[in-house]
Amino acid sequence: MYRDHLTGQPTWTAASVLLVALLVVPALGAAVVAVFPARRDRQARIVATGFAAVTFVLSLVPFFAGERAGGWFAYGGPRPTVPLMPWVNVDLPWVPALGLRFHLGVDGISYPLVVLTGLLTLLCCAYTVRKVPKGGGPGRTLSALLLILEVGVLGTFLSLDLILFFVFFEVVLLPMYAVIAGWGGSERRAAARKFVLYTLFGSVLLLLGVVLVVTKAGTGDLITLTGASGLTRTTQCVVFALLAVAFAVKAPLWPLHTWLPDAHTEAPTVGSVILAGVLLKMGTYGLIRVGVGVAPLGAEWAAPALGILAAIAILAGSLICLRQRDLKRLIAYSSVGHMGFVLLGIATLTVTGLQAALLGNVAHGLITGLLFFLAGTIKDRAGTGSLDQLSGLRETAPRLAGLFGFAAIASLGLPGLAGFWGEAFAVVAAVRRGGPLWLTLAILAAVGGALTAAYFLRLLRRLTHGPTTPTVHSLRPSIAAVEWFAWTPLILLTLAVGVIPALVLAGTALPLTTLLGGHP
Amino acid sequence: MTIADVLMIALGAVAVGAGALVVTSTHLVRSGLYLVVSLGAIAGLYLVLGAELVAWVQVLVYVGAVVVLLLFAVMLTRAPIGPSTDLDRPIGPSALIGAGVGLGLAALFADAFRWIEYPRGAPGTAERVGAEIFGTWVLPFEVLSILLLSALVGAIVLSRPDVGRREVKPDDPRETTDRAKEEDEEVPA
Amino acid sequence: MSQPVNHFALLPLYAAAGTAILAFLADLFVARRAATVAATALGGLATAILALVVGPEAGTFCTTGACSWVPTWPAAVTAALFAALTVGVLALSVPALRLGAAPVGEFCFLLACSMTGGVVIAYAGDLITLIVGLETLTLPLYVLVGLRRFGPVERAASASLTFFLISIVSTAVTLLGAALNYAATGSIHLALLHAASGPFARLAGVGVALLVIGLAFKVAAVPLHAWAPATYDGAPIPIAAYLSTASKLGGILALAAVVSRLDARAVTAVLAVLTMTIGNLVALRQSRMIRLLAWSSIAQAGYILAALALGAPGVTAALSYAVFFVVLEFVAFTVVVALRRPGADGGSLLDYRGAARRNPWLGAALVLSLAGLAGLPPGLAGLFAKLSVVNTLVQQNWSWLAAVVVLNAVIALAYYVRVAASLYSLPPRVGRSVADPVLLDAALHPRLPIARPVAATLAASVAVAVVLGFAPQLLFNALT
Amino acid sequence: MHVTIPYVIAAALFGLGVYGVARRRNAILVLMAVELMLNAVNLILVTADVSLRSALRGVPGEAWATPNSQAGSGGAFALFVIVLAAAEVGVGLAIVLQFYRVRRAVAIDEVPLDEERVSE
Repeated sequence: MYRDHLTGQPTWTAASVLLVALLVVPALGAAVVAVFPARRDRQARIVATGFAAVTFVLSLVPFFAGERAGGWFAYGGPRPTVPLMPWVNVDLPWVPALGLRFHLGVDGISYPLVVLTGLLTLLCCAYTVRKVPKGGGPGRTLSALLLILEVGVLGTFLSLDLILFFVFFEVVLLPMYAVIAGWGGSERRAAARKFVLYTLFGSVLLLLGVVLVVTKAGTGDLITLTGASGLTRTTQCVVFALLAVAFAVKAPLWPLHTWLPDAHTEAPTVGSVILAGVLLKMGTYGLIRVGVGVAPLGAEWAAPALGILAAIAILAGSLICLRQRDLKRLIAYSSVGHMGFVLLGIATLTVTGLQAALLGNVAHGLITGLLFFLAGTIKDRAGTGSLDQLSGLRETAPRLAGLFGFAAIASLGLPGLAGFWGEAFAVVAAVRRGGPLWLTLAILAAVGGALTAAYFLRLLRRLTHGPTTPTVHSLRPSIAAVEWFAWTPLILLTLAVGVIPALVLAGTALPLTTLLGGHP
Repeated sequence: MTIADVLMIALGAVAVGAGALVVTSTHLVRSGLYLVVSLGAIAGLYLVLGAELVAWVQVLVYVGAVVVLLLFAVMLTRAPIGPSTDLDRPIGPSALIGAGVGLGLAALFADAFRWIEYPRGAPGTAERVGAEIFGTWVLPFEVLSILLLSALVGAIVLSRPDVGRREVKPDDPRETTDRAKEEDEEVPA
Repeated sequence: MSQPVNHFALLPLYAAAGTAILAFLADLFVARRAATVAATALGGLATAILALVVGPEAGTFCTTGACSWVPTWPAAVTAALFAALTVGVLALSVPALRLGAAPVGEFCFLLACSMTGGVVIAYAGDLITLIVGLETLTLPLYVLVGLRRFGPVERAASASLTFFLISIVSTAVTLLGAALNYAATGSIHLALLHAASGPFARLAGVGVALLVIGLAFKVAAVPLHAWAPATYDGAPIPIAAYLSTASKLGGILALAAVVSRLDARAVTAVLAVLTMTIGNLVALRQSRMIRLLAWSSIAQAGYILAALALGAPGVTAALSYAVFFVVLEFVAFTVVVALRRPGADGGSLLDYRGAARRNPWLGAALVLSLAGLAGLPPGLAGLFAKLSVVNTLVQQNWSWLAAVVVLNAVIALAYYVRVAASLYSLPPRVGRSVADPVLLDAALHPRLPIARPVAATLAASVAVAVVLGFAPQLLFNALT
Repeated sequence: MHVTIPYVIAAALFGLGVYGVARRRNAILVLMAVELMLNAVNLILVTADVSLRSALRGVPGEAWATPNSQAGSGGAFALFVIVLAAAEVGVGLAIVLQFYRVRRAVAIDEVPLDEERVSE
């Protein structure tokens, strides 16, 4: 495959068809669902779920079908001649005038995120078959939008061309706006507008950075650019600054996070799940793949600042959470803290740190996805998200309370569950990096971790224990089949990743080494 | 100072003086007449500069047609014969802008051409200009015919509201939809 | 001086001028509305096809070293676009013409004359032809803007007068610029334009700046924009569509012809920054649909000017942006025509509340075009347009201007999103909830039938926008 | 002859035209001022023919490079401008008259430019 890339001759193997199909199937699904007549709304949502399921299955395939074996051993050669090597690769010219190639590929870094996206979209589509948020638009439109979001997110994770990356990065903007503004809560308009303006601000900086790289390096190909590229140090610093701010808005990193709580609070349940589960990952993934990969010198230059901001984010997120009175808002702010850990891992610029970041990414996607599903259910049934009116859940809905407790404990980072590894290794990586600065950051992050435990326990105490309020008393305790269907995979995966983190980390060490320019 | 220079200064003084009256006069009709004087003086300048054909066209088209059209406009809009009070805006920055543009341009020309004696070129007779137009500028000349035709048609259609008018004047929106149905050329969205 | 004329290269011009005559004759002899419109539309289509068939050719009407008629690919593509826009505007006008809003024959004739001017601009090789072409493009529009038999006649008349007065002043400024440049360098043919030397450099510089400023009136660049919103809003919607697409394209082509040969970077860059920033900021607080589109198109002209500020290297990006913009803007205007009663004006933004719920396809088309104008998917055409401008600016080391462009894109999104969202918003609650607001809304806003020509135009323009979105290389190839 | 003289006259006329356009409120008077501007342009074009032609022969002391000089086209250009002006005045008259018919006035201050006034 790599030779094909060098000669520029596109070859159509089954694997490259697979990559294109990963994007075409959900896009087709969205188109099909959009033309369904209004009275067949429910069938349309089932069809959407079918398309999402096919996409999910397709997203699993690269692990088995790709030419991974070659990729595993190809990294042995001397640096920096051996570039990043995707398992599956497709490379076609699209707009030569802009230097845009349709270049997709999967490797160890993107594979877990691709699968996570496929899974969460499937779960959300399935959830939407039964539950369409009230007061919004038709359910089939929501399903179609979820599929379009999937196209954008998968495209972002798959692109190996900088400009293509940017294009897909932009694709998610308006559909997510529509999901929040169309099916959200009472303040949805303002929240959606805030989301879209912040994110667009981020993406225009991304645009500048991308164009700058393509202009200076003469190519947008991420394989060529990764590691030691021909960019000067100054260019790398400028590029990294632009890209880091762009991704920090999306991730989001303190102090650019203010759009997130509003968006999460107002978004419908599936919107929150997708937003937290996959959209935020685009920021951190971009920072690893594009930021660190393309401008390693710039990353080194900015690493201390990034680390300090990450530590502040962890502490700020936790402290704000301690004072939150709204369930969804609390989970949203906890995301800020968790993403802080991820960014801290990235900021260390070590393989361990980046692995921690990847793991944290996936774990956060699973756990926070689950938390938002549960919080959405509770909010829907109780009619309020205020913690003051929600207490004593254990009395009326023990199973719901139990699940929520499980998710909260996973989120606070109990060893043995998915949340633990990412955060622990981020701290470890910071300690290993050495020096007073990184040690301080590690300690601050550890304190932040403790605060995380504190606010989640406080949340559990108020929510599940305590006297039953009238709101909770009238709450319907049973859990529908579709809800079980949506939640079970997340619960199982939280356990599985917690026990065997290698599920995510297998095959990441070598590409990450390449990204870091060969310094482990 | 040659005779040509003296002539040009004299004609220029007339042109600029009359031009100043055009933009300051409080009589609409008088403004039009001053315009005739100014344009005529400019035609004289063309003659001195050796552009005979342009001078005659200036007299025929500008003085003969354009100014007459303008005076027609004055009459058709029932302008008062005497002085009017509402012709001007408050002076504001307009004098400043006008003076700035004029002086700036003059300085620019003076800077570029200095006080240098240029020979009088071959006169721009009808023959020479004709050769120029039909040798080099045929294309815009032909496009100009389209332009003039559209100006003609446009002027007619604007000033004759009855051209192509249909009997029914559908102000009523219901009527419009009825008519649409009647014609049966609609497709539902 | 006599020389053979390459009539084959002139076919687009003959077709365009022939269309005007054909419209006139059809009205005279057949005197049926449908026949006149069909003849004009066919003529327009023939012009477009001929422009593309002829393609690049040897120039004609040449003197030493330069030609007045220069058929190149960019010229052919833009000429075809002028013709296509004319046909589109004609189709959009059909419902109003059916009601007798304007005399059909004269309307078609004037539109075809304007198209001829556009074609001439596209191929023009000298300043005289360029200015005459520009005037031929604009002059019929003074009339068409004011040609209104019912509806807000008063507003149409004042729109026409405003447009006329400002336009002739701008023509005078353009001509002064050309004259100063001629006095300093002695060149009129575009191919012979060159920078002046010695004592005449300053004179020529002022001349070029005045040329650019005069032409900037035509593209409604700030601070020379005041006429545009009032004129667009007063004109019938199809004519407003023509003004903001074809007329603007004419101005851009003329500007491109000048700035690619003469150095006008400073003045163009200043105009660009002012235009996009002020255009976007004022657009934020517009409450009428057509005015909003007008201000947004002012801002869009700023992005094009930004590319033109680079001089020759930016021309391809500017032209491709212009083509993308024109297509998307035309889609927006087409949807507005489809949503309004024939002959009505654009109305306020409130009139569009919930329109997409009643009319999902129209809503989707408008969202596509607004997203494209904002430079976001699904309007991929707009995304690539912005990308090409930013790309060119960064390549030429004008990153600061690229940054201004992209930051403006953020401001612009705010109002595009506002309009798009209001299309999908639920009807407002009227008093106490006695009635179902959705039913009440449906009763208050009956679904208007869409005339077939309008529907066809919409389908065609959306198809073009989508194709350009997925295969922008077609356009980039055609313009280089 | 000294070409500076007609050039300066043209500059003065253009300045007067600009003043008139800015100051006058009556549409017809604005048109007249524009005519002054156009005539200034014509005067420049015709004068440029003289200065360019002699420059070609290298008469003035300063050697200035006009490799592509199209001396002689200025007069033709001026004729085009005259015809353009005539066409514009023709249409302009019709527009002013239409405006007058509708509003019984020719004062352009009353042309509403603000959105507020329109939407009333």
